[in-house]
Amino acid sequence: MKMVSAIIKHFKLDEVRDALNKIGVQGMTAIEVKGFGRQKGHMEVYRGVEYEVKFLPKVKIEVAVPGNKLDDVIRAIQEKAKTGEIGDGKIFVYDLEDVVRIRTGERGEEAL
Amino acid sequence: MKMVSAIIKHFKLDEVRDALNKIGVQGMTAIEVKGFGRQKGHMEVYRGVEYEVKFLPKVKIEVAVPGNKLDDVIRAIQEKAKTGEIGDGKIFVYDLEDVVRIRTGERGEEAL
Amino acid sequence: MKMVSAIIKHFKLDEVRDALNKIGVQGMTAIEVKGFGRQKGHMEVYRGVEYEVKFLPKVKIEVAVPGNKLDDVIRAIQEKAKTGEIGDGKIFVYDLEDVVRIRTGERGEEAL
Amino acid sequence: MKSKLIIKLMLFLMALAVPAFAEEAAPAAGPSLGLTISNVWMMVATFLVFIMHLGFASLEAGLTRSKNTVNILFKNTLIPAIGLLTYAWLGFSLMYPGEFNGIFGFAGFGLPFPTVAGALDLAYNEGYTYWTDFLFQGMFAATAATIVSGAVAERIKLNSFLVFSAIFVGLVYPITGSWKWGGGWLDSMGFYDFAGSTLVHSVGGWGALIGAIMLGARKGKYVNGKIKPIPGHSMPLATIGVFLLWLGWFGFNGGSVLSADPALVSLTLVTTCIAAAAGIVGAMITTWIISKKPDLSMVLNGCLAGLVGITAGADQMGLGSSFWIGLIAGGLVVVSVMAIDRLKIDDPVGAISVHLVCGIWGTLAVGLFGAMAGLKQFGIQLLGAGAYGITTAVAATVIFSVVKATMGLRVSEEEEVEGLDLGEHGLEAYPDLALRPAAKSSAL
Amino acid sequence: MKSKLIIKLMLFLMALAVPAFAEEAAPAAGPSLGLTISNVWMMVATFLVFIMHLGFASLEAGLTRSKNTVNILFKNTLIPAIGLLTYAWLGFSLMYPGEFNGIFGFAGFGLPFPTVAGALDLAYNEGYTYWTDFLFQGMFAATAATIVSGAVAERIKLNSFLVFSAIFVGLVYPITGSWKWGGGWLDSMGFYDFAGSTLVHSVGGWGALIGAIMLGARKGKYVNGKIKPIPGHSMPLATIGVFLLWLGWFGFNGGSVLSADPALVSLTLVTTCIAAAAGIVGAMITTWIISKKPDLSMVLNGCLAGLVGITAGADQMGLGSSFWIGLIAGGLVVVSVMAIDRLKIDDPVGAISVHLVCGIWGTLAVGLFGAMAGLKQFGIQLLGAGAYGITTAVAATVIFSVVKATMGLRVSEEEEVEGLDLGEHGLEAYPDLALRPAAKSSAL
Amino acid sequence: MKSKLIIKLMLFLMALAVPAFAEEAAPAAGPSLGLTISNVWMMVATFLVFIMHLGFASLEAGLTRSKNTVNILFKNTLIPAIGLLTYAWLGFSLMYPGEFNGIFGFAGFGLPFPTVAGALDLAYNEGYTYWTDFLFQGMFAATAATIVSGAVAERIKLNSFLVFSAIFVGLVYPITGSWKWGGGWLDSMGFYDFAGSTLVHSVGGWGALIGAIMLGARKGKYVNGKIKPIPGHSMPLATIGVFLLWLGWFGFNGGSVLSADPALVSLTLVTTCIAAAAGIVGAMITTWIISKKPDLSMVLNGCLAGLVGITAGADQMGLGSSFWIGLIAGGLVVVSVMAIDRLKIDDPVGAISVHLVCGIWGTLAVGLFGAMAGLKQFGIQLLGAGAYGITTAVAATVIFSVVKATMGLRVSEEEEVEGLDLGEHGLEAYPDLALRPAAKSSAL
Ligand SMILES: Nc1ncnc2c1ncn2[C@@H]1O[C@H](COP(=O)(O)OP(=O)(O)O)[C@@H](O)[C@H]1O
Ligand SMILES: Nc1ncnc2c1ncn2[C@@H]1O[C@H](COP(=O)(O)OP(=O)(O)O)[C@@H](O)[C@H]1O
Ligand SMILES: Nc1ncnc2c1ncn2[C@@H]1O[C@H](COP(=O)(O)OP(=O)(O)O)[C@@H](O)[C@H]1O
Repeated sequence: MKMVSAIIKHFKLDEVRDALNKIGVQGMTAIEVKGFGRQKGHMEVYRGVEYEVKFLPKVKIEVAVPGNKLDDVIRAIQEKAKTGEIGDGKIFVYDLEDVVRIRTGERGEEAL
Repeated sequence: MKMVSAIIKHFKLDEVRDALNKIGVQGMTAIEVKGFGRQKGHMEVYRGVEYEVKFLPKVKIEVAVPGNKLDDVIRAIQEKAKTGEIGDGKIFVYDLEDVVRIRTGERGEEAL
Repeated sequence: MKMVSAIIKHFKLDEVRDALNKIGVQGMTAIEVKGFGRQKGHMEVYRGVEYEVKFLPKVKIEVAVPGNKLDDVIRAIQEKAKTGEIGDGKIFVYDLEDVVRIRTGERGEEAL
Repeated sequence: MKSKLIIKLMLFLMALAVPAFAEEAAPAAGPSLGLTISNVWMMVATFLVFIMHLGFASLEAGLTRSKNTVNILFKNTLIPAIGLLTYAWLGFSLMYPGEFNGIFGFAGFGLPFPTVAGALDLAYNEGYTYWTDFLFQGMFAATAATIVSGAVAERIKLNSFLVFSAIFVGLVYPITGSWKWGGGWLDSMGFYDFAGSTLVHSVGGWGALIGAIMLGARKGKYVNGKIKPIPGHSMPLATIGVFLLWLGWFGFNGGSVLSADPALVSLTLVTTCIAAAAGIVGAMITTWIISKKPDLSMVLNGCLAGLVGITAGADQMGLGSSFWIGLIAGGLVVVSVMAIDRLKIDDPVGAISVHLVCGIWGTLAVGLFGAMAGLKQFGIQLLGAGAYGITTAVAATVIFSVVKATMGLRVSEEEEVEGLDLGEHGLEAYPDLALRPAAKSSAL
Repeated sequence: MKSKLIIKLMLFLMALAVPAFAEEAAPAAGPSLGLTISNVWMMVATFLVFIMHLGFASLEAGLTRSKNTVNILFKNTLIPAIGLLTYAWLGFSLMYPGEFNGIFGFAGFGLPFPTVAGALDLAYNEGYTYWTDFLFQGMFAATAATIVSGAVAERIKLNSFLVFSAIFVGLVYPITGSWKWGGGWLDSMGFYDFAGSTLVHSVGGWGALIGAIMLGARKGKYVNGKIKPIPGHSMPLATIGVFLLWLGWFGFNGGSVLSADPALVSLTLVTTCIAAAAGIVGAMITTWIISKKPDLSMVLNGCLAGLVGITAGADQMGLGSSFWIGLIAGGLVVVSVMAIDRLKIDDPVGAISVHLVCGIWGTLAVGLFGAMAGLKQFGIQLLGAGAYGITTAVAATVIFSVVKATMGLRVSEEEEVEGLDLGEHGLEAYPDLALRPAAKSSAL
Repeated sequence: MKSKLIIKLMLFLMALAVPAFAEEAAPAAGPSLGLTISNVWMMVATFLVFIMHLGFASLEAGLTRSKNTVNILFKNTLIPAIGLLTYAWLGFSLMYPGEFNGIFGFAGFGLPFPTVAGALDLAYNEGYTYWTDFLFQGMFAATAATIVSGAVAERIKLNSFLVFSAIFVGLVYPITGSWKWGGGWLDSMGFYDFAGSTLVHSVGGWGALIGAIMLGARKGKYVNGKIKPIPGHSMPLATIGVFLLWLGWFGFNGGSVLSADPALVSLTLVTTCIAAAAGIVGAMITTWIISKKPDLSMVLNGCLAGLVGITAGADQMGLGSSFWIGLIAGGLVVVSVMAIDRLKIDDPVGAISVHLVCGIWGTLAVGLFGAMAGLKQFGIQLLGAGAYGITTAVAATVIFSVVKATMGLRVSEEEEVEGLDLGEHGLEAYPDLALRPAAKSSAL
């Protein structure tokens, strides 16, 4: 099993979720994060002093998937989250050793 | 070493933390997340229009543990976080290559 | 590639980011978390009743790095985030199987 | 009609009547200038009492969790609406029935206002018109229900609370109120309650106490015999609430003079402010000693405690007496909040301590301080406080029991955990702002 | 000069004039007591209308997203400033030109105030001084622009809005206002609008409607033909806003009596409050039936709906009529909000429903309820509402079109997504508080 | 007693006295109608000044970080309490000692109020009763301390601040105040300060300046010679604060007429509002030019700047003068905030710029604009401003130094980082709402 963790723009979350649903992903977890990267932060002014807010709000989604679905999932996210502009985000893939469904105690792919 | 990451319901956090403490886990990190899964979201109404809020508030805990404690930790979380109803959450297990305690520079299991 | 995930104190974030920038790290993601560990929480009093708030606010940064930069990154974080007092935090290292840049579809170290 | 005051007013109104008589000689006689001035003052006082409803709404919302905020705001918006409507239809005629047996009287449904030649009778009352009278009293009435609202917050069913409030404001408050302000039996006995330490605050406070007991504590408040604090979600909101309440009290007490009599009104304002200030200081000292850290929520309660404490005798006190009444009220409220908590009666905003405990304190203080002090008066005050206590407690118990038996009182456990905002209203108070786990568990 | 009232006032002012004459015999004649009292009352009314601007700011900010809050607060701080300044320079002289042709008149730039022997002419108007008059009317004027602000929120360019507002308050509001309150053609015809259901609220409402249509909906509001709710970010702020507006209405309606006449002012306050209360109840019932869950935002709108509804005839109604006018307004606003949404006109705060729909309702209600009811009056009311509607709609269309052509109306899509706070002001409303993804996407 | 005004008042009061004399013929003479009206007005003014304390609390809390909000609310709740109590016990008798040497006088502890036959002497002052006088002045007094609070926010120890405030309000403000309003030496010289640009605002502002300098900047404000902005945590709270302050200013300036004189009071209200509006516009233009983005926090300061600027001469100005005084104040405050920041004096809310800089500006403006303009007057105004400046600065330095030496002034670095709310109070302002890292570091 793999854990796919993607940093995306907020307003893409709906589309990404729907696309993942369509290819059979039934669950995911979203986290509010701040991203720093090639995309410039925005300038703010407060009482005559300008400053750059370097970290930009992004949303991170974590989706655990069976190994055979990995490519579909990556493709779905990449397609739907893409705007073509700097700051679209990244997808990270980790190996997932085990999964447990708390409610039932099921383990492994069963638990997804 | 393993990293155990669990999505649980908020009101279970106290119990889970205490149970982990009892089996010798001395640290953990909690993160506010939103979960989407089999559990239905709730309907809200605003100015006559109904809509479903699909992501539900959950808390994610991350606990780094030595390999030999893994099973105890999983069992403790699973037992304490369980209510038996849909949405209890999941436990994910990753391999942890290294750990550093920032204060001292200790590495590996020493650092936990 | 490795994913370095570090729990640090908020007021150290600026310094850590600058240090990482200097050694060529161009991106990172920051997440607001609550930490529980050896560091004591603070006591609060509300309407005559005292209670301990056990989880303390921390910030977690996630930095994906090519394997050859791992040691530099760990060293930079450890040096800059250190105050020498309990609660300075920890650095966790995971193996990262793949990375995709959403904007371009680039993969692997290219995508960092 | 707050009849003890009438003697004092006589002198003032007689003086005002002079130009009024003069005008009657004028071709088309209009209202006297004296009436016009006093009426302006009473209208201002009405506005100030009105804004207390926003004060209560803010305070209650501030001292409870964000997951129940919409529900609290909803209740506090409905209360003045229901209060005014029932008071217009029923309450005013019950509270001021005119000549009656001293226990129960009723002047008829709706507002049977006095007219002369088709227009409002302006000689009705030299201090203000009938409309002003109604509106001022109507704004008062609704406060009694609002007091209950705070104590039963975060767990009572919305519709059950609204039904309780309607009955409480429509029947209990005006009938008991008639005993004193309507010129009833307690008034005849010499019981004194200038602006309502008992008639408004204790009455509301008893409702709050009975409600809090019958509902039981909020889930998670008392766990394994230990008290777990549940901090309110917005201290700025709570502070705004208290300042607005203090502002409102200028009208609550100042308007209770029922005329613009300069000396009497301005004295009342001064005693009111001194007591509020002393209440703040009293609570600060007490909480600083007990908790070592000065607790803002307690100091806010202390301000209100001083205000409630001075209310029964605001026109009878000198500066020194006002100071001591307020200071003691400020200390009392802190001790009372802690004691009630230890009794496992869960009162999220301290309504019982502020309105009931300090309401009784203020009522008794009339027998201890100021112009009316004396053992006999103290006895009468005690009797009055007791009579209101027993009656209101019984009435509240009956209403809450009937409501419980028919509609149920408490929301489901699931709804309570999830928050009444989603459960009752399907709406969040702050949809944009991330909530801390703290809002859901006490662990973080 | 709200001339219909003048007859009623005559009697009152004549009575007040008696001591005034007496004083003229005194060595150094000062203002009459009657003037002094009425002037105090009118100043109090002015303060209350002033605080409505905070009410509007709070309500509008509360019912929109936190990413646009700074922008909304900015607009609402500028509006009273611009409103007062343009009204002083231009508007007051346009609205009250004295003798004129009934359609357009102008008394000159600045404030050409009447003087006698170098000092303000206190015989100018027995009810209040020229300064008080200007300030009271000036506070009114700015509210018309504020109403528009709510409907165009979250997408209009800041400077475009400010330019629109200045023209709307400086020209459109006073010129149309002169037709009735300035003694113009609609006044001569017998059109009645006591405190501005039409002159203020409908006029603002028409501006709101045109603005909302010309701008189009907020991004994400209507997606694939489906309505996606965009909840406001702070219900406490919205509730504070509505309570302050109700408070302000005491001055809005009570001050429109233009004197401290005790019976008339106090009756007006009572009808105003009964309508507000009934509006709350009407909206609660309607929303509870339609949505099954009682919607706080609708109930808040219901309160304002009742207030707007009673405004045209607040001095003409009895209690029963006020109740029905308010209750119907409360129901109407809920239905209207939902209907306008289904028409894909995006009005974040419900300004069109509250001010335009209920403004028309209130204007017509004068022909249906109360002392003036009758078919002929109803016809005149309809005519007046229509005349204001056509004129204001055309004027607003022209101004918005010119502004659109020259400066542009709407912020860039990127700025809208990012929020106007960063785009227009480079400042966040709550820099410390974490925002939910919800603030950015509707998904979470 | 703001004695310059007395001549103007004479005429008014003489007129009012006519019915008063008439009444004395009546069997039981009560207060005159003139007194009754003016007293109602002065009480309303008192309420308005009272609500300024909520305005200050909201503004200060809004412009600082959420981790210090409880502390700020606590201070601002305590200040009116301490202010009123010390003013009752000490300050009022120091400020209005009656006949005295012009520099220092004392009428005795407590409130030695004038009585006739056991009751309050209503002939004491034709404009209002002694109680009203005390309460109005007492509300004023506390504002001086509040001004300091803003500048020293986020780092001063709670108890040190409370001790400073008590001494500042109890001694410094009333003694210096007696020089002008008590009829002291500056009054004799012809110095003019209608409602306190100098006596209240500059005095508070000097305290603010000294406090900010002695405490040093907040950690993280000036890093390696660079200014790092620390945005306030809630713009809605700040905006509410400013609107409430404007509202309060109706009483601050309008009440300073010390009677209900219709022409004088209403003129004062108009000049006040025009200056506030012009201040908003002035600040908007200045900040839009300098920063390219219009800064809400500056515009809010601009409103207050206009108000502070007009305060010294609110009764002396025409509309044009008010406009220019306000507009310049609005520009001045923006430039001043930026300059003071560059001097590395850390004033989180801009108190020094608003109250000190614009207080001086307003005081001098009396010599430049309006009825009193002239070189000689300008010189006297300069002298007065200087005399107050030197005295207050020295006094504040002494008090702060003694407090520093004995109790310490500044919280520990750890407490400052963690926030004073946890450090001093063990309580958070928003326990439910997640805080951004931004609240803790400036990085995010
Ligand atoms: N090395 C990295 N480690 C972790 N997160 C990263 C890294 N680089 C970028 N990110 C995340 O991805 C987001 C987008 O990256 P950015 O460089 O701005 O644009 P792009 O991905 O289009 O090149 C950043 O805001 C950050 O959250
Ligand atoms: N595939 C997944 N990847 C990541 N998180 C998941 C996944 N499936 C579920 N979750 C998380 O677990 C939570 C509970 O899942 P859900 O399907 O609602 O109930 P249950 O675990 O009882 O079957 C979700 O809210 C989500 O946060
Ligand atoms: N076993 C663990 N798993 C996950 N996070 C941990 C663990 N132990 C500590 N942490 C995180 O590191 C932070 C600092 O740990 P703490 O024990 O307080 O101090 P130190 O690292 O200096 O020994 C904690 O607040 C928590 O967020």
